[in-house]
Amino acid sequence: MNKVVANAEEAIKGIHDGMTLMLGGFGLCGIPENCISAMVNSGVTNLTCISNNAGVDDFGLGLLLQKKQIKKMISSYVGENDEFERQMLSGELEVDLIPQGSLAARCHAAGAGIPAFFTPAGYGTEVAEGKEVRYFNGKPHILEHAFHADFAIVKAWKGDRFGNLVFKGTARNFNPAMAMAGKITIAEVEEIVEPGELDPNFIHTPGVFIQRIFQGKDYEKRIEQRTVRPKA
Amino acid sequence: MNKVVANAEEAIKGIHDGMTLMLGGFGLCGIPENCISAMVNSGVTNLTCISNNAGVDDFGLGLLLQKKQIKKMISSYVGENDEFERQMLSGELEVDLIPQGSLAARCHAAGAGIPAFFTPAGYGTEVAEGKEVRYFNGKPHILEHAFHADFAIVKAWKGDRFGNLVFKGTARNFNPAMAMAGKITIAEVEEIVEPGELDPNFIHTPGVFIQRIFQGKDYEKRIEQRTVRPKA
Amino acid sequence: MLDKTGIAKRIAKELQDGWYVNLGIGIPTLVANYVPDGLNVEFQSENGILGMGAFPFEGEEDADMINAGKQTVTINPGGSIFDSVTSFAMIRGGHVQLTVLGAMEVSDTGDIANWKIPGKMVKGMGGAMDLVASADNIIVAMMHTNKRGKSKLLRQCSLPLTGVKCVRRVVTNLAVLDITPNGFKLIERAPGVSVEDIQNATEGRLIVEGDIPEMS
Amino acid sequence: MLDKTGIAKRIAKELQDGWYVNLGIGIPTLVANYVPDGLNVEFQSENGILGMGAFPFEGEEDADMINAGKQTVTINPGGSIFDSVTSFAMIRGGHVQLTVLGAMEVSDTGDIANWKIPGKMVKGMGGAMDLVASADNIIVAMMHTNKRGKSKLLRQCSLPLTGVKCVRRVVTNLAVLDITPNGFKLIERAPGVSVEDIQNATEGRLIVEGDIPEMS
Repeated sequence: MNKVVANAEEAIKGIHDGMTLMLGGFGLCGIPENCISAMVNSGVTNLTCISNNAGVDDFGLGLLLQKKQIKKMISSYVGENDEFERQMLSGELEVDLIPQGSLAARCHAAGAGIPAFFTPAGYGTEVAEGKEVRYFNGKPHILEHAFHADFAIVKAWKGDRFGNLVFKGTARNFNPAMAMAGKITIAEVEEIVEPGELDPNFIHTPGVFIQRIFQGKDYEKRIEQRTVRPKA
Repeated sequence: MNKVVANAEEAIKGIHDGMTLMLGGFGLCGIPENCISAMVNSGVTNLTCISNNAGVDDFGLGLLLQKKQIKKMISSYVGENDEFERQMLSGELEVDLIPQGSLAARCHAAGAGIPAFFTPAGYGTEVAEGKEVRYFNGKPHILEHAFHADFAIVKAWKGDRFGNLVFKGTARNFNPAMAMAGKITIAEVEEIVEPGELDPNFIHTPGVFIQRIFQGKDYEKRIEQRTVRPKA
Repeated sequence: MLDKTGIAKRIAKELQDGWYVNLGIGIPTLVANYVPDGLNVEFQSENGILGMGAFPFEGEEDADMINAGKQTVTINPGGSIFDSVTSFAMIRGGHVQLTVLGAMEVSDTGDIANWKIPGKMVKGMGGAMDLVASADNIIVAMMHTNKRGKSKLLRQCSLPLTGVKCVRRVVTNLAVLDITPNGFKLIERAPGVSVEDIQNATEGRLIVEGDIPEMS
Repeated sequence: MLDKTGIAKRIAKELQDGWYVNLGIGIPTLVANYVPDGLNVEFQSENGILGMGAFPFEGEEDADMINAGKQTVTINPGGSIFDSVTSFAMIRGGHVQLTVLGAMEVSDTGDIANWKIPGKMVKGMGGAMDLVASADNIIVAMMHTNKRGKSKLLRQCSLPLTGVKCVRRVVTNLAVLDITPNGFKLIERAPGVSVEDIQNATEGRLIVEGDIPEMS
């Protein structure tokens, strides 16, 4: 099992115009910075991106939005991005807003072979429009379907050449669920280690879900809200 | 947060005749030995037990079967137990057999607030009788409902007094999913450690799912099929 | 009348020992600062933390350790980190005992709107729809009126809903009110606020029964 | 004619580099012993292992480290351990490229029965129903006839089904056969076995086109 590719350019091979992508991350935390840069350079366009957020104006998915490479965003929260708002209000960009828990569960469901499930989230709101409603224990639920993606792109802390991944802190977020859901899943990691170095009992994402892995470089890891307290 | 109770007798308080229990484990691996013994002693009866297997004649859930404390088993595989077979064929014991993946997913769904989901497993078989069938991408699926339990009883390797759990090897199996699904979840562990000793990044079951925890004793950990190769 | 801190302090009195609590962005976040002494309460952040702690010391902030408001945070001993699927399993599965969140509007039947102003603002619902649809114990923390002085406690919400019949209690700068089958039931007045002040600021049905105590 | 080892060796030739493979109990388990040199194949055990390794050395067996057959096993470097939910997510989600399992009966439309003999034996389906309903590549490893000499390759299964229209290929002591819309298509004969032998032992529709090679 050797899934290692040289770099982000190699990793994104086969991502074509019009494809559907999943991208891990919450805000700017745990996003695949290297692959996003490589896609900005590749010029691939008309993308549908499933990602919890849309980056900020000049970082994360905002970089692809700036270049108008994204046709449609499927997200739960898209504040913090003026260019995004401009494109959305002008109609240049399609946007599907999805409750965050449903977004996570719909990605996971795709990876887990569950085509649809009932959830209470969104009942009685715009989100429920056109969706089947059913009561369980007297409580209304709506039927949500799995999301599928041509490529899923995730960012992990460490990985081995079998594709086993370990995430650090809250950079985990959507990455494990999306890793399961790509027809092809690309993992970029801060450090590639030898098989066996990661304790098999504490692997967050088993390698079976990963098709390509590479060691990224120059991670900026920008912080959106730097909140601190003074040292005592 | 202090969820520690003194022992198995304390932990099982409130488990009454006729209740539905989930019990973690795969075969005899990762089963809550201490709680099972305590229930044998308590004499609680008419139980519905959701557990992947039913133990062997003289260990695991087999101990409760011997004493006829179980009214109904919900399992995926029940070989390896003559007393079980006898009670089942004589009609003393009700048995619901569930595909293993559906069993795991139905426990998890209960804990995750998902009342029902579609799965391909069991379509066209006895398992699908009376269940809704729906096609997704041209493939038939059946609707399966979440399993709920009055108590879930799991066995972990280490835990802290907040209820955070870490499992060892394949003793993990059904334990994390069932831990999420009990109205009250009891965890028995081989070792209780101080909060903070378990790396927060590598906790298998967050404490939020656990209501009671205790350090078990005298684990037998019986092996069903001891397979070895000679030392070179 | 309460300021934002006062609202947070009042909500903190609702906390009970052993609870897991999810705090939304804004006023709700402040609640964490006023946990009564001796109570063990764990804060959940839906991006994947239980046992969220204080902000990090200057220079110790970690880009890989943020809360749902994208602020750098720490984790307390006994805390845990998990992925988004597990986080919302906790929420949807009813394992979180209290959710506190802000709102633009609340109706007297417990509907809430807080994610969208058509044609003006669409930031998205984030985790709010999952939270309000799942938990039994939803407290809204907000100002009683908006910047133009209009009531935010309405007969019916005018904005797109986040959830229906889900709010249990509302704590504002003027009052504490519970949602009942017949509307907002006034429970407490903020210091120096009269029942008439509250009536004037409440567009939805208001139930005033007996003497309404002032918050202590 | 092949013995059980021979069946396993033949199935091992189906393996491809980079595949994840789930092997059922019995003959399928033996396949792991005959992985062709130079191929990287990882074995999944549905109780929660990827990268299942050899049996442990005597004295090193660990009760917390078993496979789906409850045998003590080891894990290879690069392997991983996970819970039952994740294990069946892998299986149901189509992440496992090959499943090999035993059967009591297979029909010529690809139905399989292997979990129950009404009134006689009910051990349960374990993970078999999830496996056969999910994977595209299901190979059945079994004897061509049962102990009483009756064909196990049938027009229709008589026993309760494990899955419908799911088997892709059957490897028996007599032959390799693929399921096609028109029945079992004979692909290879076991050494020393004639087409007539296979015809006599096959109750379901058998398609014989051209010369049928003997296994090499």
